[in-house]
Amino acid sequence: MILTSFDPLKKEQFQVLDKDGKVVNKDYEPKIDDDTLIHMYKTMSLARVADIKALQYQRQGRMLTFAPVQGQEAAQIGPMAALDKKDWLVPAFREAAAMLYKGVTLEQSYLYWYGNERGSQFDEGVNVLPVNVPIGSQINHASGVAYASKIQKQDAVALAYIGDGGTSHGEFHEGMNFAAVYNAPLITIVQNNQYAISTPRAKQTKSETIAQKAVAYGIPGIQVDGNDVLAMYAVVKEARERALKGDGPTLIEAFTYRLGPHTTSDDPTIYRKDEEVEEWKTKDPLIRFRKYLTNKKLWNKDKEEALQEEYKKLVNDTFKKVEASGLVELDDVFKYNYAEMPRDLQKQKEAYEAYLKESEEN
Amino acid sequence: MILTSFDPLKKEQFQVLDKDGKVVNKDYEPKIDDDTLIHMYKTMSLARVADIKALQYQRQGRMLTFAPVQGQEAAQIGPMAALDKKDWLVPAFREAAAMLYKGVTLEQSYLYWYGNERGSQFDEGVNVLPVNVPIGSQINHASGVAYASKIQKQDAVALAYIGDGGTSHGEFHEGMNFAAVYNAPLITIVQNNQYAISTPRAKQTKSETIAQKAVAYGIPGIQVDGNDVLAMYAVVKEARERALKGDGPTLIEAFTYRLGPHTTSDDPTIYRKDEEVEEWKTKDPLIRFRKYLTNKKLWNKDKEEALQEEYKKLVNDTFKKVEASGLVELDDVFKYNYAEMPRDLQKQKEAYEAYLKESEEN
Amino acid sequence: MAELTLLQAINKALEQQMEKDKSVVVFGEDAGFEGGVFRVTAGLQKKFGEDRVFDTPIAEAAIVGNAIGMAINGLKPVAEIQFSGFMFPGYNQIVTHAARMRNRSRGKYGVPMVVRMPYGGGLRALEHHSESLETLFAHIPGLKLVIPSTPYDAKGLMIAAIQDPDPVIFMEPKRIYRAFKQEVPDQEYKVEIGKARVVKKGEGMTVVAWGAMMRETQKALKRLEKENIDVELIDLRTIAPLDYDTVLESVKKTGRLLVVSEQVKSLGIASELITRANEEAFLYLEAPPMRVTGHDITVPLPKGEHHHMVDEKRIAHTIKKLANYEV
Amino acid sequence: MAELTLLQAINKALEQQMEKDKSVVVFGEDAGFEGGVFRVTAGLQKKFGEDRVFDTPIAEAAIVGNAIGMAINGLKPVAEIQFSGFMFPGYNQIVTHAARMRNRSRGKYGVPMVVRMPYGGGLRALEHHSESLETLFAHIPGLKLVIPSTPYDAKGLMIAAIQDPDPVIFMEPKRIYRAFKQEVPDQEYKVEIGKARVVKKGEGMTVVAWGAMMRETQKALKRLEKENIDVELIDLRTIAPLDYDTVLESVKKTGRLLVVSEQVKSLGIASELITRANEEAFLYLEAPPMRVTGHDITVPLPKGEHHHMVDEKRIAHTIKKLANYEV
Ligand SMILES: Cc1ncc(C[n+]2csc(CCOP(=O)(O)OP(=O)(O)O)c2C)c(N)n1
Ligand SMILES: Cc1ncc(C[n+]2csc(CCOP(=O)(O)OP(=O)(O)O)c2C)c(N)n1
Ligand SMILES: [Mg+2]
Ligand SMILES: [Mg+2]
Repeated sequence: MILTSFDPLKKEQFQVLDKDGKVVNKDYEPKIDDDTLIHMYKTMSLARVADIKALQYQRQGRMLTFAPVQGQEAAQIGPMAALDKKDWLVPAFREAAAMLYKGVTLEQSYLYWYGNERGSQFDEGVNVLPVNVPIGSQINHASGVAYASKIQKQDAVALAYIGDGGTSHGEFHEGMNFAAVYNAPLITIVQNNQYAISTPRAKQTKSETIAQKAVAYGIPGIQVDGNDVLAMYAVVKEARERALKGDGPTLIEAFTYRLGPHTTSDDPTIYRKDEEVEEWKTKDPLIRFRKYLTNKKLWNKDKEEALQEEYKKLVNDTFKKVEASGLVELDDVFKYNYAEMPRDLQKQKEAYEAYLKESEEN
Repeated sequence: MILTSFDPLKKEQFQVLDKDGKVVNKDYEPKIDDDTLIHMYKTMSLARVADIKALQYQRQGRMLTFAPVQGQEAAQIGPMAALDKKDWLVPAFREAAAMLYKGVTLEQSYLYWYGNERGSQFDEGVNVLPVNVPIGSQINHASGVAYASKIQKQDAVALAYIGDGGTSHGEFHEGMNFAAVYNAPLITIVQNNQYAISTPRAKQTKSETIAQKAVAYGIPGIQVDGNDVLAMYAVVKEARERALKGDGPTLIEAFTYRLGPHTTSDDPTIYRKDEEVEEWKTKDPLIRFRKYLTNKKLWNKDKEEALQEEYKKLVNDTFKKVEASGLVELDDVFKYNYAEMPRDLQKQKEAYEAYLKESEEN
Repeated sequence: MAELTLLQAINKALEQQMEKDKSVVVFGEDAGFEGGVFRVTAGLQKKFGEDRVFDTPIAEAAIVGNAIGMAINGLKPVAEIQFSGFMFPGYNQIVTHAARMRNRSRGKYGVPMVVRMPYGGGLRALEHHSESLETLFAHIPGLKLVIPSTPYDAKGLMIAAIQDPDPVIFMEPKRIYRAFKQEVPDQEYKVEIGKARVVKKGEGMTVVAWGAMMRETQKALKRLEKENIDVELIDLRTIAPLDYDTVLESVKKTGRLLVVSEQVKSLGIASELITRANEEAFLYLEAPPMRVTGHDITVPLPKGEHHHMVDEKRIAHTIKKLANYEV
Repeated sequence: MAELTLLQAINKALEQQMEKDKSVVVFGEDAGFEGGVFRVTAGLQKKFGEDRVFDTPIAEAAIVGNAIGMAINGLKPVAEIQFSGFMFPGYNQIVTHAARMRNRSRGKYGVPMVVRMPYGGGLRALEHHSESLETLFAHIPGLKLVIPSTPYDAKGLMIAAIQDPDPVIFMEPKRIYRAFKQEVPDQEYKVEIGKARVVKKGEGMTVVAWGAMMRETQKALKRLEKENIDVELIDLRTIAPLDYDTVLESVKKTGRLLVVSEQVKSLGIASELITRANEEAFLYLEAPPMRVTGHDITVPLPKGEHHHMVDEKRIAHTIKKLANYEV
């Protein structure tokens, strides 16, 4: 049992791969088939390329504000690989990588950040909730989804993400406590990327780890090396089993780092030092995982080059498509406020259309 | 140090007096002068009489809904006696005893529950906030009061009360976390009286103790026998010193029991057994403290009888005065919404007065 | 048919829907074991078990937020907020999520949930127990808001609310929870959300009310029986989406509009109704539309509440004033 | 005098008041070290230290609730909510405490605090970053709400807000944070809370706007320059308590009222203004009062926002319509 072996109150952190991709904790190395390992790596890579490209587009004025994932790919892909298709992902707003793995298309993802609600109209059977902007509130949704899953015997869990900053929010507390009381099959991953915008982790809470906050809810809490995709996979696998057995939620602190800016409107040089970023670059989750796969002979330089080429093209093509989608139609902004449009809203729409027509004619 | 000697994670509870009034923990018996001891006991007794009487008045249809304190007097008087006059009391809604000790008059207290805001217009220099109905929110006020005290170097703490149920609220979490980050001189006492209206403690949270929730904020947490007025005194004394030294907040769980109904609209027989109540009656904080004082030769039967007579009369006279106060004047409900009445509100008031005059004439 | 109070009618509606539809779940602070502080959900836990009827921790954001999650994953939650004045900690969930999830996901995720809350004054209650917060819901696109004034409507609206694909705020005028009984059909029936009811036809003036104010207004009309004022009385029943058609048609006929509401004065439902009367019936108005409301003050504690409460006397007074208005 | 943007004017007001009055403290998410995501509080921490200017955890109830506690205990907090759409978790504190503490304690405890929040659309921002939530504050007795539309007013109103004995919500139209500069006096001065400003005298029609809509309205008037419509333009500046006298006096003179607002349609400030015009100037009205507002929909994400945003074209269109209205 991983969850009982690493006590956050003793500042223990769970790791499988060190930063050179060496297995340091053989006992806990998860058994993952090769295809899945490669799929995990590829999705991490795609997320990374999409991220870097989006930043370029944004700097060119072609993309709106978005929240980069860079550096946190392992904390997102490990857990997703440990889930079943019918499990739910309940993201905060920095989980583009996790969403990709769970079936949100790159086009949808880009479309969302491009400013179009269609980007959250996920495909049938993709159990992912839309990007959640109001911090903390998604924990309650996840708890509710999990509870519903439990009493309807769906044999599925809900996995929610939140940031280190988000744990200060009352909704985090209420959601975790609620889920714990009713043993809802919830897994909450705190991506502790050391900052909430400019606010460092130490100004967010006085607790030495985020994981120890689990004590308040009478549930297991564990700190994991969030840049270690195998550790993240293994711990979620175990938390999922617990949850499905009816033992309730688990709190997982993924100790990681946001390599990029908070969003594209943010200038991180104001509040953090280059050396700090450089230091964390050496712990890059992609490099580490690539080394592991290379050691396993599942990956090599040629494959890497080909993959990079393929993804650059894919990302470019996708973004062009998104760009070509243009503006949102008038119908769309009225139609989805209710299942059926109320008569007064219908009249508002007609009045506005009449105005548009009239003002066009003049 | 009491705070470091009783670990809630090991289910340790701090006690000085056992239920027979015997000192079981000599090391921690606080040194309190005789006058203060007697004043503490008297205030507990007054609170008890006022409570029982108010219940009678309410059953006679003369008093409105109120929240009885019975059984929780020690958890309120011990802490108050450990405070300084300039320290702040930030109550929830079941702290009539604590408020009495801190200088709110019985008349004010009754007037409040009688339905008149004047009951919260405390005297100059009485550092007590009004009864707080929205659960949890007072913790943030207390944190703010404490922070203000700290940066203005007032050398005072804020002591907030909350119920076991209240700890589930997001505002509890946010307030505790905020105060901890900034080492605000805050003491939070959770009166764990085992129920939130009909909801038992076990349905409120899965954590084994409330005290352990302190771990989430990186602050000390301790469970105390809440029916032991000396233990409550001692622990608050120590928490206060910590706070004034700049070490930040403390979370104290007072393990106690509400002997009466939640409020006078509540019927506790629906959700709890007589035996349970009877069992807790043997732990009555007043009896225990009286035995202690009697052992110390500070109290005896005659004094007790005289006191009961005196308080019954005092309470009766006070309530009669409150009853005679009648309705609130029209001026009062308009005048205090702003420091200066806005012109439109002034006009609303005048219009209403004109209507009253007119309708009287007809 | 049985004679039921408004409170019992809601209880019956819940019981019936829970029986019929396994996905209906009921929860809130003290709503499970003891059946709520007003006993609206009494008996349900015993009948349907603890999975479907349960007590929650004191955490309104969790109550609403969990309901949203449940609704997204196949349940039809009916969540109780103990008093409307305690909905504020859950308001974030109501506004930023319940109201928006369908639009946000372009139809992928609806939130078919009901949030029940007793509201309104007149019960000599503690602070925060007497407010009328309609505006805070009706102002938010994506929400529905219904308020019954009779046992019959209470049952029919609750059934409609539970079956509605969108989030419905169900405000219960607790002052009339047990004030009177009415014959209520035993079987399932719905009162359409979004339809006002013309309680009494008339030609001289349109009077609009809802919730507990319906009763006060009816008492006022009784008082005025001999005054020969031909009032058309409308019970809104749904506050959002509001049935402007019924109201404005009436105003066009009568030329006079009075709105009775126990909200504070400014920015109440009355102000939107009066504005609509202006926008769409200006040329029909024979007098300025009027309103009887509370004042723009904090609802006073019981010993001062009468200064704020709208009562039949004040309503009657204003009806007369409006009837006598001449340009 | 210096040429300042609206944003800089607020920054200057804060700096000046902090210098003058040691009890003024400033805090919010990222408001300390980096000076806020918009940099409104930039430079203050360096100048006044970490005790008086600081970052908070992400917890809006704590931000507002702590401000209330501080205000009660001798400080004058100026708290920042990062975007108005994130005020909801703090709304409980604003409504149930800030607005009521003075009344609750019959004058013993005032809450002299300011809650700042950038608001409004037009910046192509993420969800919840573009709402106009005036109603949610103006509907609550006990609160004040101010919204500047110029750098001059921004500084004067902020100083007045900080010195006000009651809680003031200070909504900042972020769309015009840096849109233009204006000469702003270096010394301390106040713009009275509760006073609207007649920006331009006129006889033909009263147009009321505030915040970022002032600029759109002025552009619309520019467009209509040759049309010979004699508009009296009023900038509300304070939304609560609202200066009805100035507006209604104008309406009595012009007989026509147009309210421009980027709120959703129903239950906006416009609806209360129109209702008041009815109640108090009915016989002066030569046309139905009109409003230009958003629709009753969730504010769309950037690629659809233009459908909802009020722009100069739509304002101009409605001004013409109102001018041409004949009974
Ligand atoms: C309720 C709420 N308050 C404020 C914000 C503004 N905001 C957006 S992201 C952010 C910081 C989040 O930090 P963290 O939770 O650590 O997540 P990270 O950005 O590091 O992934 C803030 C304050 C928000 N979105 N919601
Ligand atoms: C935010 C909020 N939600 C609900 C209520 C209604 N309510 C009043 S007291 C109470 C139970 C409180 O339980 P606890 O915190 O244990 O305190 P106790 O009554 O036991 O002293 C509830 C739910 C409230 N006052 N505030
Ligand atoms: Mg972070
Ligand atoms: Mg309790």
